[in-house]
Amino acid sequence: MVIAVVAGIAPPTAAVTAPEVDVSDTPYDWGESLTINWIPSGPPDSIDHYEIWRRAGWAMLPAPIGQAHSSSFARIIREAGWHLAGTASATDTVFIDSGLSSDSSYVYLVAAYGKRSIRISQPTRPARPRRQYLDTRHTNILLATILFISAVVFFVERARRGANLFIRRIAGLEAIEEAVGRATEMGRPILYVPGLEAMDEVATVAAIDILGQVAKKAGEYGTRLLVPNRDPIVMAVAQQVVRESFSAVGKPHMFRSQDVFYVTFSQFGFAAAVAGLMMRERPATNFFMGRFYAESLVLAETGNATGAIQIAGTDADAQLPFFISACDYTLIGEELYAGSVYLSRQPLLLGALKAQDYAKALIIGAVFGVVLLYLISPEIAELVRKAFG
Amino acid sequence: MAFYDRMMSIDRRIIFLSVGLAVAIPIIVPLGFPVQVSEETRSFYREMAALKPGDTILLSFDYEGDVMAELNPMAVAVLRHAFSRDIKVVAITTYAGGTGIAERLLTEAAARYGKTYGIDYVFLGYNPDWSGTMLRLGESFKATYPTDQYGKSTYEIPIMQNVETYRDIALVVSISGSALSEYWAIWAGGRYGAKVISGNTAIQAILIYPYYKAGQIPGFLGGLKGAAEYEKLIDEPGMGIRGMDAQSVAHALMLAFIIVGNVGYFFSRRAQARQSK
Amino acid sequence: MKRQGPIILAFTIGMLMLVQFFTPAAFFKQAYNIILDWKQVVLGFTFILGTWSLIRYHYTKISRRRENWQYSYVTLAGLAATVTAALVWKTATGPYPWLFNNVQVPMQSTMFSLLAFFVASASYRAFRARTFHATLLLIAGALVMLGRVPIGAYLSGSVFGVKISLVEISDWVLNVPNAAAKRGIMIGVGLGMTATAIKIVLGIEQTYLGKTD
Amino acid sequence: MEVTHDAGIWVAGILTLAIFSFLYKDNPFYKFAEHLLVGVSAGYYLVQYFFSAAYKKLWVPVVQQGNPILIVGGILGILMFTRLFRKTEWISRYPVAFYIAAWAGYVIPSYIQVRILQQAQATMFNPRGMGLGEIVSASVLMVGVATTLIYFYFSAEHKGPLKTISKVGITFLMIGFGATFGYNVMGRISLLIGRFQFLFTDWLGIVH
Repeated sequence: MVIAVVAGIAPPTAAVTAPEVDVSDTPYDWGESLTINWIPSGPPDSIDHYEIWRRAGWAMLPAPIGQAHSSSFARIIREAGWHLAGTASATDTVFIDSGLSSDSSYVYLVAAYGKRSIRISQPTRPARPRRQYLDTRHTNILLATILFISAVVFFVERARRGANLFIRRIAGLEAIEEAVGRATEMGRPILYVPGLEAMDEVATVAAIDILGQVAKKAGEYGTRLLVPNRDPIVMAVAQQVVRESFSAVGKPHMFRSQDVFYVTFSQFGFAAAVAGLMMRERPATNFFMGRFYAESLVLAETGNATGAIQIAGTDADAQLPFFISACDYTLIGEELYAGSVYLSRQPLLLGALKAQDYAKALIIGAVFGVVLLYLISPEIAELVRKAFG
Repeated sequence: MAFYDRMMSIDRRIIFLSVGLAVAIPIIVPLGFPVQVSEETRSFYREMAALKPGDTILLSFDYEGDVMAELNPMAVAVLRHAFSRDIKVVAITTYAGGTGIAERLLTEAAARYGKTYGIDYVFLGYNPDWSGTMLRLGESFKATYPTDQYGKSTYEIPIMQNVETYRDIALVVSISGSALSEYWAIWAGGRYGAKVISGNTAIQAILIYPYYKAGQIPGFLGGLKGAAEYEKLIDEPGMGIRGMDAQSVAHALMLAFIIVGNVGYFFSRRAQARQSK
Repeated sequence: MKRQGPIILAFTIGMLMLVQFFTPAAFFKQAYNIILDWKQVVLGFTFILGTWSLIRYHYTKISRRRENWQYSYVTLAGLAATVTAALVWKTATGPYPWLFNNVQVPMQSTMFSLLAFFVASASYRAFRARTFHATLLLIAGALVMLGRVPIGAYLSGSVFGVKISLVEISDWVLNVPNAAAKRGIMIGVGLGMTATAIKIVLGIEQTYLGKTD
Repeated sequence: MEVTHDAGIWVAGILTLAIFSFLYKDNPFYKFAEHLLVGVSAGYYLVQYFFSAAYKKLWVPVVQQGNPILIVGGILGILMFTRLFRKTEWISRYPVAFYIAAWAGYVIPSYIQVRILQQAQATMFNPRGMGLGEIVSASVLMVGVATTLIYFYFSAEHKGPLKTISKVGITFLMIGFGATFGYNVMGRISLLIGRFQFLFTDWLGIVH
């Protein structure tokens, strides 16, 4: 369907034809973009690039377009009220034109710049961007999110009504009682580092949860608790939690805000200060809970040199090998998130853990299922696999 | 104290001293070991080599001074590779401490290839909220960075004229000592379809493997070794290759300590077994 | 009001940020950008609180003459110097960048480089064939260490006529079993984080509000 | 061997040695360097975060660009100061709840997509059209992921079949940790290389 050959360039030899263009509403926007796709008008090496032109309202091609030179093509088409929406490379076949308004319609044409000629497509039918309330690309994530949230709510409700939810023994968490006891016997303080991440990082929330339980133990045993912080908000929350824990075990006077303090936001300034603290205050028990980075081994190895009992817990899998080599107990990844549930034995929190376990079973089943399905019917298997993307 | 007990409990300070010497000596007297290029470095090189002159890359300095030693060689190599092939560079930094480093490396590389600021490369500087920046670059570069590092409005900088969103960026290169390369893959790649490759410290590179296997990061450089391999591929020997010699000696020393520890352990177990009989 | 208020706020803000992921509606996109900016401002302000805690920590140490109190003067002096430098000479030139480039960065990099020593002492102690698992740690660690280093490239032989280089084995260990363990941990952590995030948004998780029973 | 005359590099060199001295034992040089680092870096981040947040994200948009909505951020920030007094401390729970919930809300769908769905998808493989070696590796990877996940299974004691499966899981974990440790030894040493290059080249001029 060759519409117009722009004269002035050597007659066409390559098999470059005018692109066939179609326009449709982008299925996942707020009515401000249209998707233009076209069938390539020749082998990629014969095409330099494409230009996508847009015009508000309805229009036919301006008559003199046939005789225009390639340089004058742009001038003529602009005079006819068209605007350059964008360019695309030789291998592209889709272009999303955004920044449009949903109460007017638009017409498009695509110019294929060949090595020696321009091929211009027929203008498309007018199209209006429409508003979608749901981003259809994320439907699978939406289903997974709804499924997981309802599982958490379901198991939490069941736990609230007293269902006895079992949780397996986690060595690192069992050892907390013994570790705090040791510090009390030796009359040395306990050091608790709630990780280096900000308060909005979920690993830090888990670390603060465990801090609450450890602070209660320290309060019961009457042992001093040192909590250096790298993030100011974490410091503020940690002070609140430690003060509440001490008063929960009837020891409000034990709280000293100087013991839960801000050091510096610098990763290695913080590591230097805590390493110095370990050498000078000689805590008998060190806790490293939350998200850690490369400084983890500076803390763990210095602590190891002081002979303290060390219990670490992190979801930073890059740091787990260092904690495992230098600490007595290490909570691996998800075990950090089970910490507060395990120690507080709160039924509500046990419910959420149940949901995680069922999700694991589901994922393992899905992975094995899809691989087996490939043997039976690859098409369906591919469909299921795509749904996970 | 039996010989095997001494082998099992070498004082930590002796280990520290020998590691220090094992690294210091080869730096002063280079030894020159061969470099074997790994698969992920070759894919990183392939992605960079696939760029055409005039393409624009987004180079993000996602690190600060403390990992400079391992990451500077990579940033230098990427800049040399890009400028030598007339590829334009839009540079940003997601660490406050990274601005000084980025400026120094950009000016050094630009001087070496006669590149002019504003036309061949631009430095947009530091934005505190890295995740917010990554996401809003998908909407508009100029809104996220109204001015460049030197206060000039990005609307007037030539190179920024046709850089509006990730669609105008041929490749995002994240040089990072933290999880930022992953977040580039999640936010810029996952949400806006940008192609992301990364240069990472050895510790961080181990985390990039799942993304590399899943194709979310089609190529990456791992630690000083990755830098040395990339330097070899683009034929620009630098700090990467020189450091590898020191690394080889230090590695051998560490393996020696591990072997000594295990041999001592073996003999002490055998001695205990003999006593208990 | 003291407890329910923050829970309701957490629920509304949390659901808003969750829903905006699924809908392209302009309102949610603007709300999303504004919330990100608000977060930065809140963090910025809390640095005043943090610095106040730092000052009080060192001031009490000096006033109570606790052990090593003399060094607290150094911290307070360093803090005062940097802040005054920024206020008086601004951050582009003068003492502020000088302190950053010649005091802060060198010490941070040196602190980081201590890891080279600690990795040696930790591997000497941990890589010992005491238990089955410790032996696995030892074999995998030594194998990858050798594979990543030029000496490793020399160590390759042929087994049953198949030429195997240490680098290939090391890469396989990194790309298969290691990637499997990493992915297992990542999925587990993903579940743990998402469940904790849901508990925060739904108000089941309240410890961070200072409620610990 | 021409030693540098730049005062800054001298200061950096001496402080570098002071930090290295910690390897021998805690000593006055290290105590001085550590406390100086804490003070200077705390000041640096106060300037970077407070001024950049208060100026760029509050003063400029609100006063210069007339965008009052960001005042709310300022109010939330100021509410944090209620922490300083016992009576008004409960008010600071609002900005804290806002700060934590905002990211928690965003994390839920993003992590489900990237850390759960996509990683599960990457583990699914199509055995048809794969070489024997590839099938073995892909199966080992799949079994590794499954057994590692089962190792973290909380709802049942690790007894009977669950015990053996999670034993396989911990084997994968240990191989993974060993590999990570071995891989990082290299990275850590390169940091030391960087410091020695600074001492020998920039400061003492022994090496060029």
